[in-house]
Amino acid sequence: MSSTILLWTILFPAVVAIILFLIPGRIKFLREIIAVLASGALFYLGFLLFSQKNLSLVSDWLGMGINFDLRLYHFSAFILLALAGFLFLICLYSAVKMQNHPRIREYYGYLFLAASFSFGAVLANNFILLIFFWEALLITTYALITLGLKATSHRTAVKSLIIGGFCDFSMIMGIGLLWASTGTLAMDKIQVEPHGLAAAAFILMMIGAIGKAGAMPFHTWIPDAALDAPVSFMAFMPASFEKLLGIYLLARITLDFFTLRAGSTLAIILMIIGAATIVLAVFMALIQKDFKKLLSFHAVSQVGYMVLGIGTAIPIGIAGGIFHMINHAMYKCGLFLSSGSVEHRTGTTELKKLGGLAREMPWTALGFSVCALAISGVWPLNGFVSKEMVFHGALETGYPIFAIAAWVGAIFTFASFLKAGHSVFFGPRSTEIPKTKESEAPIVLPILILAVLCITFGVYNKLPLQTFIQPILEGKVEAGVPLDFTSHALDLFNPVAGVSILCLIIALGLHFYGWNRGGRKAYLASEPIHNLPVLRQLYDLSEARFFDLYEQGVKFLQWLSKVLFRFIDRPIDYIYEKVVVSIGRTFTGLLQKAHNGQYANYLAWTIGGLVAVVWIILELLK
Amino acid sequence: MVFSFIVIPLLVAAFLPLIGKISKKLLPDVLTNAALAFLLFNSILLVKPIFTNGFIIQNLSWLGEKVNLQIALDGFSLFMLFTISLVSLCVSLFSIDYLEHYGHKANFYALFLVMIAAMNGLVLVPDLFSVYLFMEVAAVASYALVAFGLGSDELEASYKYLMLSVVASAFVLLSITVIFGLTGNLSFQAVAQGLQDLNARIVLGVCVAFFIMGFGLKAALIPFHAWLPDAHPSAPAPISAMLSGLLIKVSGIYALFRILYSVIGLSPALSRLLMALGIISVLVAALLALGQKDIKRMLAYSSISQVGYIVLGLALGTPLGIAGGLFHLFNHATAKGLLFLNSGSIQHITGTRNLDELGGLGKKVPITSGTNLVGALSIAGVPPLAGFWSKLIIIIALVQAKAFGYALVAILASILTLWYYLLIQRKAFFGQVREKWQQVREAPFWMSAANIILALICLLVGIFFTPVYKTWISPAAEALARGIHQVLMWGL
Amino acid sequence: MKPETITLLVIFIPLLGALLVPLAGAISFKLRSGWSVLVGGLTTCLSLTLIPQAMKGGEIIWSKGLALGLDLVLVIDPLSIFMSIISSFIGFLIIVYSLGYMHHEDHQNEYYLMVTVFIGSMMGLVFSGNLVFMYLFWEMIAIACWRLIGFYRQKDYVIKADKAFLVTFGGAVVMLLGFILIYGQTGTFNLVDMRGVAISGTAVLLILFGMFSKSATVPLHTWLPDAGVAPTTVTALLHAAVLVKIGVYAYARLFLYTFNIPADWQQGIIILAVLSSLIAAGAATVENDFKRILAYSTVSQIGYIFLGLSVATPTAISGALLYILMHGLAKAGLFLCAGIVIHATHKRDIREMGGLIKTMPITAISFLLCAFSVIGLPPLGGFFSKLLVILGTLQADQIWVAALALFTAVLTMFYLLRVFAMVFLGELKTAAPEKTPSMVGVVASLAVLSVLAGLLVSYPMKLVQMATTHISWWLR
Amino acid sequence: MAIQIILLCGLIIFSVLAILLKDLIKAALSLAVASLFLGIIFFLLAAPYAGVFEISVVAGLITVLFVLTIALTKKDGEVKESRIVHLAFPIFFILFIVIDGLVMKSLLQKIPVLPIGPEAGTFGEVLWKQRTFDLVAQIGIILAGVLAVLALFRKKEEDKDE
Repeated sequence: MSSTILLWTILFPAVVAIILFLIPGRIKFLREIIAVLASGALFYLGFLLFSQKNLSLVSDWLGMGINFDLRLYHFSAFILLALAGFLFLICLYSAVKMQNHPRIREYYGYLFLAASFSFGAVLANNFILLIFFWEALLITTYALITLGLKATSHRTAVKSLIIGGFCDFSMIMGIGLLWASTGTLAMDKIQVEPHGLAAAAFILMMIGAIGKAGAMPFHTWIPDAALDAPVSFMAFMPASFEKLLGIYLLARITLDFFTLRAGSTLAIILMIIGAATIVLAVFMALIQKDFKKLLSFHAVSQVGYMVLGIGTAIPIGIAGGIFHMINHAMYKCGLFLSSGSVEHRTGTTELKKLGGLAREMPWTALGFSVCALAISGVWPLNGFVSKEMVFHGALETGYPIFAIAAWVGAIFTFASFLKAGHSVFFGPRSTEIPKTKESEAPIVLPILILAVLCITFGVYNKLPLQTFIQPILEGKVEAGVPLDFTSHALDLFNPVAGVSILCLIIALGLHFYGWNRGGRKAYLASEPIHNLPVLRQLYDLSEARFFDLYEQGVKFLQWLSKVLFRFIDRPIDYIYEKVVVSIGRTFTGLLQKAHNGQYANYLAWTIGGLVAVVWIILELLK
Repeated sequence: MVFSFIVIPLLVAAFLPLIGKISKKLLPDVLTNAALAFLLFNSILLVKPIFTNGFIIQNLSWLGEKVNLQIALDGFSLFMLFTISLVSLCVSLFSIDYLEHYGHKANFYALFLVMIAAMNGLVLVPDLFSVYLFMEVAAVASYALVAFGLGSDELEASYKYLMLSVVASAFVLLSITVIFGLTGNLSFQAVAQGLQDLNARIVLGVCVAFFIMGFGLKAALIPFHAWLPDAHPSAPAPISAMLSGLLIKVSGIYALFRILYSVIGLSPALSRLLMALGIISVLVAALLALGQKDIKRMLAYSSISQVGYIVLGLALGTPLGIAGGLFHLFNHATAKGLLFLNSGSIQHITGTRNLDELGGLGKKVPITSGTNLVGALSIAGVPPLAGFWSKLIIIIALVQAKAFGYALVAILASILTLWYYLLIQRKAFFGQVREKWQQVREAPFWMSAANIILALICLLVGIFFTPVYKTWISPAAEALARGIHQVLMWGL
Repeated sequence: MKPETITLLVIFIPLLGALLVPLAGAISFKLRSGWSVLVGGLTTCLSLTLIPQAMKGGEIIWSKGLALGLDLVLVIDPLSIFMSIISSFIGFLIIVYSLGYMHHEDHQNEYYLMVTVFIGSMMGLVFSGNLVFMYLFWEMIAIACWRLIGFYRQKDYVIKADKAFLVTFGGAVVMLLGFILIYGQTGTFNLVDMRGVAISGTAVLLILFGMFSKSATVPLHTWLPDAGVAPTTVTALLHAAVLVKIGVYAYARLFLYTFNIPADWQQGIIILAVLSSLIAAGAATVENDFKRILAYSTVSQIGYIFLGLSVATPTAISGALLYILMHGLAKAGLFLCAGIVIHATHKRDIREMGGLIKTMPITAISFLLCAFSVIGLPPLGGFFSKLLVILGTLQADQIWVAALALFTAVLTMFYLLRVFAMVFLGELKTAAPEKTPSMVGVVASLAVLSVLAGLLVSYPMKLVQMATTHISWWLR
Repeated sequence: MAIQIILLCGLIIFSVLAILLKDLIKAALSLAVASLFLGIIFFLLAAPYAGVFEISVVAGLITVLFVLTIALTKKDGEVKESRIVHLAFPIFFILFIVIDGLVMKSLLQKIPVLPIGPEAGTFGEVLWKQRTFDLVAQIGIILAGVLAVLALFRKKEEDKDE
């Protein structure tokens, strides 16, 4: 297969995007058909490329070592395949869900553009090319969020753009430092020890990666977007594409570009970020009253596991992190899609209004349940496997605190999904919504496919672990370390798994306690925790966006701008407007006063001048 | 041929009052302009002989007997003659329409021609006392011309002018007398020769000081400038143009530097003193101009400032400095002539010269506005107009002579210059038309024509500065740079 | 035709053609418009024909001796060709846009006269290889700008015009003094003869006054926001495309291409550039006047260009040169969008606008794309320029400077999106339809060009690379 | 000697008056007197040429003209008819002619000015043989003076015409 196929992998979705953009809004079905077919073709292409393994394409681009350099190898092929798969599912789903959206033309256009950029980012083998595609995704993200058509959509879109921009600019800085220190931009040629400037480069690039993945503190636009953006966007971007890309890059950073040692400062920083993300986000998720928002906080929380796993820098942890990435993409995508399905039929996602939909929407409920259990890490689903690997990895680093944090996360994850599932699909049928029925097949089908995948990846974890994950780590870890993680993947009988299961039981207990306390209303199940003394205040502050770095950052920017404007720019202008003019006026005024029209005065000057001239000349002659 | 520069205007002037009885307007207009056009033509014809010979000496014989009527023409004088003829022709063209409401054109033209004859004479004579005499002739004519409007302001200004001018003349005369006493001669060549052999530095120094004061007053160098801001604005616009454009240069700068360079010889000490005077004038007058409300007063102060530049260049004494000073003299003559004529147009159009009352004329009187812009930018030294090149040359010369401080002040003053010219532009032309001036119409034909000619000169000299420089400036500068050798080789 | 002939034509067609504009205007309205467009178009086409010469990489020196060594020297090399293409092209687009925008204004003769003089002088400046002629064209541009800024003749407008003229003229004459200092040192004004000459810090400082005042860099920048009173076409020409690039171009031509400047000064310029960028971005965040925001944004972006040139690594230089192109396209687009909005709503305060995306979608989208380009988001052109500048800065070990520059980029994002949100989104406050096809067409084509310039960046990049290698060759 | 001192004192006093007086007419008159003294001093100091010039041009003609014009004109430019003017004009005019005539006569007849030079002779000789050119200038001055009179008095004539 010619290596130009790589170029076409990127160009094809872009061309499709343009075609879809050009199809007039009035023509029905054509757009959906093209989209589904094209994404199907891409999915097929993904398989094709995955079977190819190694391809590379280099051509001149900007000069100075900035080449148009694409490289397909195992890892990128895997991510590419996953991306194409999710694109296909989203297209399928959107065919019905977004059918009547007023800006449907743009929607598909942006979708495929985003796909194109993502493929580019995955295939890039030159940092500049990478950042080109990487940052370009910001625009599609921005545009897709505005398609939510809510009053606050644009605000959220700007938020995502600025946060993303900040992260990407950090990454540019990191790349720049890396380039300055190594002298090359080819991604497969760089491998440095993270010391000194390189450590700074590591952190900066890491910010770029985890920022894309949505780890704390760069997550705050995601919960907002959950309400303001189309739900299919949530399934598409924060749930799947961005996680895949962000963790892909994080893995590349820690495995390829830098040699991250287990237990080193940088690794610990990464783990702290992971652990903090898990715990803080899950606490936020727990108390949410909106289905989509709850899911969005989980989308943040789960990133913590991936970051934590990769941060352990221990093969099993890394593998767990990467595996968790793909697992998370599947079940979170499924969860968002099922929330979309509920929204599609009922028009709302508020937990309070929903209830007992399982009978009317059985397939959605089924899909949701499987995915929810997977995310909670219930045996034998995929979430269980990857989380166990992360726990193992975290424990092996010798800092059990991180494992504990991860377990705390597991407790509340399950608790919140119990709450969500209980409120939406089970329990008594809500009276606030009219009778409804199951969504159309194109909506349900993707959910079910994802649910099935969750089960498959859990039960037959050998398949993903051996075909996808293991080759990534080959050659990247010290010799002799076992790379077969399947042995204890579904092992229930070890202390780690025991603790995990204990966590699930605690979660169950918490839920039912809260449910009872809340007058048997499932959506109030989290209230006991919400109302705990200190937590309550923290929750309130966080509702007021006190902890939102973006809000604080914006305030800082506004403050800084005012300072710059009032204390630097205006004073400079004052010099031109007032100081210069008034100095001129003063001198002129003084001189003008001297010219009072008196002849005697004038004559005096003349004579005085003469005397001075004579005196000077005589002085000079001496 | 050279003699015609003095005789023709004098003759015409003598007969004009009589002719004025016959024809009040047409004949005086035609005669004056024809005479001046002839002079201009004449001066252009003289370029070639000067180029080949370097100088021309002419003695007039009368009835076969050689009378002691001698004139000397070199590059410097020719340059001045050309400038005088050019600007005065434009001024007289302008006067055709402008003088309509003053009346008595014949008288006006007669005085005007006397003044020109005197200036031409001053430029041509190789004799100290004759210089003084012609200076006085020009001055007398100018006193009357300043007061030509007969308003009380005009008379007061003219009186002040006269009173200060007389002081200057007295000192010039005194100095000439002393030099005569020292050398026993008055012709440039003999005096130059005589002074070389003489060791009387102190006395000579005082003489030079008197010259500086006397001619400096004529040239309106600060602190001898006070008469100018009253006199120049009071005169009718064409006369303001003549005074600012030519008279201060001829009877001030030409006389001073001709004597200093060609007769006495410029010592470094003197050069420093004059440069200091020049730079003070540049700066102080620029600041003064900034505060003026009356267009012509502002222009008058601007003249002082620009004379400062000219003196700065000439006093520097390097060939480049002299060239720059002379070039600026020419450019200032044309541009300031233009601006004063232009102020006349404004007064003709609106009846006022007060900047605060004017506004937005640009749309109504495009020619006046456009030509004013050209003149202003030229004086301010904005390329590609002529004034830019001369200022550039002066500043280059200053930097080459390591006079960085002077260069810096000269540069900064040119910002001030632009500032006050922009004030004129803004308040008079470049803005919204005031209700009051909705009905105004463009100045009459000849006024506009004179403006356009001068504006074109400013522009074209800027664009084709090389030929102008080579034809006019460079021979003049060489003549001055040769110092006293220039007059010694005349062989009178 | 030989490149020399083309260059002379490129300079003199607009300069002499300008003189015919008022005459054409006296005959008929249409003739004048046609003539202006013809002159602009011809200039652009001719400068485009110089591309092969640029790709050859060498340089051609053409000179004509004049008095006092003030020779007219033309340097035809990739850098000058690059600049001339950008300037003439954007100038041309702006003439076309003006056909609609200026349709009902008074003084159109003067307007087109000044615009063509502007373009011609710009061409002259770009190609001149003599300091004095550089200054000459520099000031001719200042005159044109002055008339154009005060075009509407309101009292305060004219005051602003005067301010702009005075500040730039003041800076320029001080720069002239610097030139003359160099002349005192070398005895020539001819840049070709002065290559590699080390000049003193004083001369650098004096020359910087000129560059900074023309390119509106802190602390000589405040005239630029004030100049926003001009017709929008003019501000586009002034702020975006051409005028403010003059100082930058002069920097490249003088300090990179010709002279050796002391290292301390270079460091000083770097810091000033990045601070200028930051301060202006701050001011842009605070302002509420549509055009003032954009003007401050220009000041901020110019800071990047100066940064790129002053760190003087090949990456940074090519980034800066690319920046000239990308910023020219995008900022012209932004200003012209602002023009359409202001023309339609008769308001300038963004707080009084809103929801205009509903009535003028093409303008809104064009604005957004151009804004993205200015922010530096791929795949738009602005991304590459900003990226290369910052990477180049890092290569020169200016880590904190680069960090500050990136921080400014975040601020840029913030204020441009704020403008977009306040003008085009939210509640519709003043319904106003989009304007004439020529205006919207130009805006849209600038937006599309910004996108294309990003996607096909390798083509302009080749030219930039030629220029950079040319410059870098002299550096060594 | 005493005469000279008196003259010098007079010169200074009147000069100062000319400078200090705010009334222009009085100032001009003082100037005329001062110039007169100066001319006489020149004359006594054997510098008759300068003396003539001073008296004829500065003290005489021009000052008188100015006194008259100033006197004729009020601030608003209207013509002011007063007795003093009628008296002053003839007086000053006659005075001027007398003094000028006397001085010229004595100069032309007996004073050997410009003693240095090959052909020392009477003033007339010098004037005609050596300094011919100055004659042209003198003609010019007289012409200028006459024309100035014509110009500055035209307003009066106009008023009479009306």
